[in-house]
Amino acid sequence: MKKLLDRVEAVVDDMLDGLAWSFPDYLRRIPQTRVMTRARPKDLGKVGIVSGGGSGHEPAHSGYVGFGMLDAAVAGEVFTSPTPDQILEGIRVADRGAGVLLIIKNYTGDVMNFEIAKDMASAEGILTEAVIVNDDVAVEDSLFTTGRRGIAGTILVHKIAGALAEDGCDLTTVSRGANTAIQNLRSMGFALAPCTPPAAGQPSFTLAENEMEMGIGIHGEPGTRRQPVQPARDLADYVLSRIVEDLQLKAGDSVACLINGMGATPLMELAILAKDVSMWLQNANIPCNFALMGEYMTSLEMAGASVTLLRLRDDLERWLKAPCDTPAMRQGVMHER
Amino acid sequence: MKKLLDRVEAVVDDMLDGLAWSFPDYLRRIPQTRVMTRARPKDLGKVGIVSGGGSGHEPAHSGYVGFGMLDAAVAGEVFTSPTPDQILEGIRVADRGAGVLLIIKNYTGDVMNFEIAKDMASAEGILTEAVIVNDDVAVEDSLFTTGRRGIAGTILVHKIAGALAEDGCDLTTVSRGANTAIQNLRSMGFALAPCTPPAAGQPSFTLAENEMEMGIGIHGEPGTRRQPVQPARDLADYVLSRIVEDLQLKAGDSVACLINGMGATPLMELAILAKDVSMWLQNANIPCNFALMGEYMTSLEMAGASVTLLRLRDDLERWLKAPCDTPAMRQGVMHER
Amino acid sequence: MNAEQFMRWWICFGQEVHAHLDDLNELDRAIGDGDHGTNMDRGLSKVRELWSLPKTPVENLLELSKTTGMTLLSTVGGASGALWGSAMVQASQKLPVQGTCTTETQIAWLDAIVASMENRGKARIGDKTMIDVLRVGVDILIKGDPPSFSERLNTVASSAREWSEATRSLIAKRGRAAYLGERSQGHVDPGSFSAALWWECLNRAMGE
Amino acid sequence: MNAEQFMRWWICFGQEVHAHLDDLNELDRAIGDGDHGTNMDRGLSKVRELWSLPKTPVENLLELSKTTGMTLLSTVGGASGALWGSAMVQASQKLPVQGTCTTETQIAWLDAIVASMENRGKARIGDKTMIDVLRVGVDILIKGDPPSFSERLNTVASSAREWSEATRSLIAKRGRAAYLGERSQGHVDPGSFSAALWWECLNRAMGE
Ligand SMILES: Nc1ncnc2c1ncn2[C@@H]1O[C@H](COP(=O)(O)OP(=O)(O)O)[C@@H](O)[C@H]1O
Ligand SMILES: Nc1ncnc2c1ncn2[C@@H]1O[C@H](COP(=O)(O)OP(=O)(O)O)[C@@H](O)[C@H]1O
Ligand SMILES: [Mg+2]
Ligand SMILES: [Mg+2]
Ligand SMILES: [Mg+2]
Ligand SMILES: [Mg+2]
Repeated sequence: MKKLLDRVEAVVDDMLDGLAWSFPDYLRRIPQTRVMTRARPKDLGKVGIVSGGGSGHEPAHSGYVGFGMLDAAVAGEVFTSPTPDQILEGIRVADRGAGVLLIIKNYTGDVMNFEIAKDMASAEGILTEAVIVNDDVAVEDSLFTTGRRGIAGTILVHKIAGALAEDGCDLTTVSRGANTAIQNLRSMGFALAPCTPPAAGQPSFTLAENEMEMGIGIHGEPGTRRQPVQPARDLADYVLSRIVEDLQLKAGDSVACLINGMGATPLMELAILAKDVSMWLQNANIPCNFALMGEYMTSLEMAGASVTLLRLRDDLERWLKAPCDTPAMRQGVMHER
Repeated sequence: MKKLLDRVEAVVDDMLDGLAWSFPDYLRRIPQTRVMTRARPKDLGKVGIVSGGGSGHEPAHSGYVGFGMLDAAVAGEVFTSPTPDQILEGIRVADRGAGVLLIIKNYTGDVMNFEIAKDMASAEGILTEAVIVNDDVAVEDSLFTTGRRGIAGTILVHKIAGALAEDGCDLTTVSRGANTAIQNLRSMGFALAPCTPPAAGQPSFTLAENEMEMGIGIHGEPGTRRQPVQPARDLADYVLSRIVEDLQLKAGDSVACLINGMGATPLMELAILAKDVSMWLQNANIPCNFALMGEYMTSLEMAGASVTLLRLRDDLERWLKAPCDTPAMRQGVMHER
Repeated sequence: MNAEQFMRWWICFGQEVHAHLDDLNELDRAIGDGDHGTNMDRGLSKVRELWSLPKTPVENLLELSKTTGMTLLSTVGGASGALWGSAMVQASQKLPVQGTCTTETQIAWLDAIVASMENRGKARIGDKTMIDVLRVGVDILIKGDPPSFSERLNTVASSAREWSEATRSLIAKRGRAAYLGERSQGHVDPGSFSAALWWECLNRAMGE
Repeated sequence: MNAEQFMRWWICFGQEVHAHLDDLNELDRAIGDGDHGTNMDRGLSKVRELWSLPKTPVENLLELSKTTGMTLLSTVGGASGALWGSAMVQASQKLPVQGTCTTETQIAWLDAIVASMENRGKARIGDKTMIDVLRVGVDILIKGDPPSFSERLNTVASSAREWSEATRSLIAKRGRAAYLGERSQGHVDPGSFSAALWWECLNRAMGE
C-alpha cells in the first residue's frame, strides 16, 4: 500500500486537523472530537443540519460545512460509521434553538448509530428529525431487507435542506423538503479500479485489466455485477436508463445532475462522461437545469464515477440554486453582472 | 489502460464539450477551437488574461476561466502545448481593448508556441505581454539550460494577475504584478504512482511498491530522483526545506500555501500532508495567511502532490484574497456575516 | 456469573477477535467493507484498557455490562458497534449491582442482549447476520434442555462455528452484505463468526 | 529540388515517423513526456492530407514549404511543432514560387530552417536536441566537400542515425529532458531520431 500519510491509526485525526488548517474561514474542529463545525455559526433560531459517516469520502462530509449546507459533519473511521457520542457532539453544536435535522445515508451502521445519537439528543431536550438518503438504484428497494444505499445524491440533500434551514424554515419544513428531495433522487455508480483502506492495507477487491464493477457503493465494496470495461457513452447509457426508469422520468421532466468522481478518476474523464450524459439527456428530451461535475463523494482512490439525477420541481430547483459557501461547494450571485 | 472515455483521439474535444456543459454559467467553448472563454466577458477596457497548456492538468486551465482570473484558456493535446493558431484565438477573444497578458508555464514547447502566437497577435495589432512561470525548485535555475519548470504555483499567478486586471490596472501593471508573484513563488512535487496518457496507453514510468519519484513535473515524466516511499511528514519536510532555502525565507516572513493533488491522491491524504505542512511552517515561524488545498494542477491520474509557497507582501496578499468566481476557484465576501 | 468471569470472558473475546483480525476483515471484504475485525478489535481493546485502570467497580455486573456497552458504542462504530454497544447498555438493567447473578438472570440478560439487537437491527434468523449465531444460542440456553446450564453452554460453544459456517449458503437480508444480493451467497457472514468467538469465550470463562 | 521531390520527401518522412511511432514515443517517455512520435505523426499525416486535395499548388516550392510549416505549426504542438512549423514557414522565403530550385538555394534554405530552429529554441550542438542531427548535417552540405551534393547528402543520410545515437551520452541542456539533469544521460534524444529520418527521406527523395 502506497499512501501519503504518517500513522495509519491516526489518518482520520490527522486529516481533520489538516482540513481545519486548510479552510480556516469555514471549519473548526471541536477539540477532542471528530466533529467539524462552522467557523461562523448559523444565526440563532435557525434549524441546524448535521451529517456524517465513515471517512474516506472526502470532501464529504466536512467539505459541506458552511453557509447554506451543514452546521456540523461527524467523521467515523475510514468507511465506518461514526459513533453515537460523536454524533451527539455534532447535534449539540448544530442546535441553534430550532432543532436539528440529521441527514443519514442508508447503511445499517450509519442508521443505527445516528438513531442512538438522536435518542440521546432527545433525552437532552434537543429537537431532532432524521432523513435517510437511499438514492442508489443499483440495489433493489425492499422493506424486507436493508433497502437501497445512500450515495452521492446525499450532497444534493445537504444542499436543499441547508437552503431551507438558512431561509428560516422550521424543522418540520426542512425535514419535509429533504424528504421531497430524497423521493426524487436516484444515483448509480461504477468502478474501474478498487481502493485500499489504510488499515486494511490491501485493495478491497481485484479486477482484471478489462474488468469493471457496476453498481458500486461508496465503501470500496464490490458492486452488484462484474462486467467488461465499456466506453463512457455505454456506461452513461446504462446508468441513466436505470435511473430514469426507476424515477419514471418522462420527456419534458427537468432534472438536476451530479457527475461525481470516486477519487482517482481525473477530471478529464469525468468531463467526458459529462458530455455523454448531456447528450443522452438531450436525446431523451430531459432538460438539465443544474449540473455539478467533480469529486463530491469519493471512495478514497477508487477509479470510477457515479451519476445522480434529481427530478426538479420549482421549489427544489430554487433551493438547489440558492447560495452556499462551504469548502467544497460555493455558489451565489457574487459576481454576476 | 482503463479509462472512462469514448475515443482516444478525441479526449480533448470531448472533455471541452463536457466542461462547457457542466459549467454553463462560467464557460463557453469557441466553436471549432480548443479555446474556453468566459460566459460573461470581462468589461471592455480591462486587460485580458490568457493561459493554457497541454491537457491532462484539469482543472487547469479552463477551470480558472471566470471573474477575477482568466479570460481564456487554450487546451493542447494531452501533455502537449497548444498550437499558436489556437492561442491566437484565445488572445483575440480575451482582448477587451486594453491588451492581453499571456501566462506561460516554462516548458520549451509552451514558451515557443505562445511566443509565436504573441507575434501573430502583435501583427494583428493586439497589445500583448507574456510572463513565464518557473516555480519548480526540483530543477536548477540556469540561463544555459531551459531553467526551472512551471508547475502548480501557476494558479496563484492566474489569481494575482486576474485580480489586477479586474481592478482595472493597465497591461504593464498587470504584467509587473504577475512577475512579482513569480519571483516570490516556489513549488516542488513528488509522485507515488505514474499516470497513463490516453494516446500512449501505458504508464509514463514504473515504480516498485516501495518506490516514489521526487521532483516531478506535471507531464507524467519521472522526477529528478527515485527514492523509497517516506511518511508524509518527511516529504513535507524535504520539499519545504528546498523551497524555503531557495526563496531564502526567514522566520517571520509570511506566505501563501498551495497543497496540490496530482490526480489520484485522495483529499484525505492531501489533508494529512496539509497538516504536516502547517506544523512545519509553525515550527519555522512562517505564518501562512492564505491556504489552498485540493486538486488545482494535476497530471491525469498520477498519485502524488506538490507544495507551493508564495512569499507574501501586502499587495500580493490583497490580490490573492480578492474575489474570484470560476469553475474551480471561487472566493469572495459573499456570505460573510 | 460473577464479575471476574464476566471480565475473563470479554478479555478472551478481545484476544480471540485480535487473533482472528485478518480473518474477520477478509470475511468482511468479501461481502462487506473489510473492517469488521478492525472495528471489533478497536472496541474490545478499549474495553480491556478500561479494566486495567485501578478504579474499576469489578463487583458490579450491571456497571460492567453498561460500561462495556458504552465503550463499544463509542469506539467500534459501524453496524457491529451500534448493535453490540447499545445491546450491552440496554440489557445491563437485568443484572445486579452487587455480587454474582443467577443462571436464570444470566440467561434473561443474554436474551435481552440479543433481543435488543433484533429490535435495533431488524434481523431475524436466516438473514445472514450475527443473529444467526446469537439467537440460536440464546434459545438453546433458554429452552433448559439438557437441564445443566454448563452442558447447554457447551453445546452452544461447540456448535457456534457451525452456525456461523451455515450463513455461507444464505443470501444476506440485513447489513451491508444485503446490497450484494445473490453475490453474498458462498461467503460466511463476518459478524456471525465473531459472535461464535463470543460464545466460545463465555463457555471458557464460565468453566474456569 | 523540384516540387515532386519535396512532396515525396515529406510523405516519406511521415511514413517513417509513423513506422517508428512507438520507438519515438518510447524514447520520449524515457527523458520527456512520451509524445514525440504522436506529435510528429499527427502533424505529418495532416501534411499528407493537404496534398491529397485536388487544388494543391504543387509547382510552388515556397508555398509548399510555407503550408507544410503552417500545418505542422497548427497540428503538432509541443516543442517540435513550434520548431519545425515556424522554421518551415520562415525559411520558405528562400525558395522560388515557380519551378525547381538550385542546389545552392536548397542548401541555403536548409540552413535557414535549422538557423530558425536555433534562433527560436536556443539550442546548440551538444545540447542533446534535434539540432545535434540537423546542424551537423546542414554544415556538411554547406561545406561543399566532396563537391557532389548527392554524395554529401548520402553521407549525411547514412550518418544521421549515428549522430542521433551519439546524443545518448549527453546531458540535455534544452527541452524537457533538461529537467532530468544527469538522469537524461544514457538515452537517445527523440527529436534527434526523427531528424535522422528526415535526412534519410530527403536523400531518398532526391535520388529518385
Ligand atoms: N441489521 C443487522 N442486524 C444484525 N446484525 C447486523 C445487522 N447489520 C449488520 N450486522 C452484522 O454486522 C456485521 C458487520 O459489522 P461491521 O463490519 O463491523 O460493520 P459495517 O457493516 O458497518 O462495516 C455483519 O457481518 C453482520 O453480522
Ligand atoms: N530548445 C530546443 N531546441 C531544439 N530542439 C528542441 C528544443 N526543445 C526540444 N527540442 C526537441 O524536441 C523534442 C521533443 O519534441 P516533443 O516531444 O514533440 O515536444 P515536447 O517536448 O513539447 O513534448 C526533443 O527530443 C528535442 O529534440
Ligand atoms: Mg464499515
Ligand atoms: Mg509534450
Ligand atoms: Mg464492515
Ligand atoms: Mg514530448
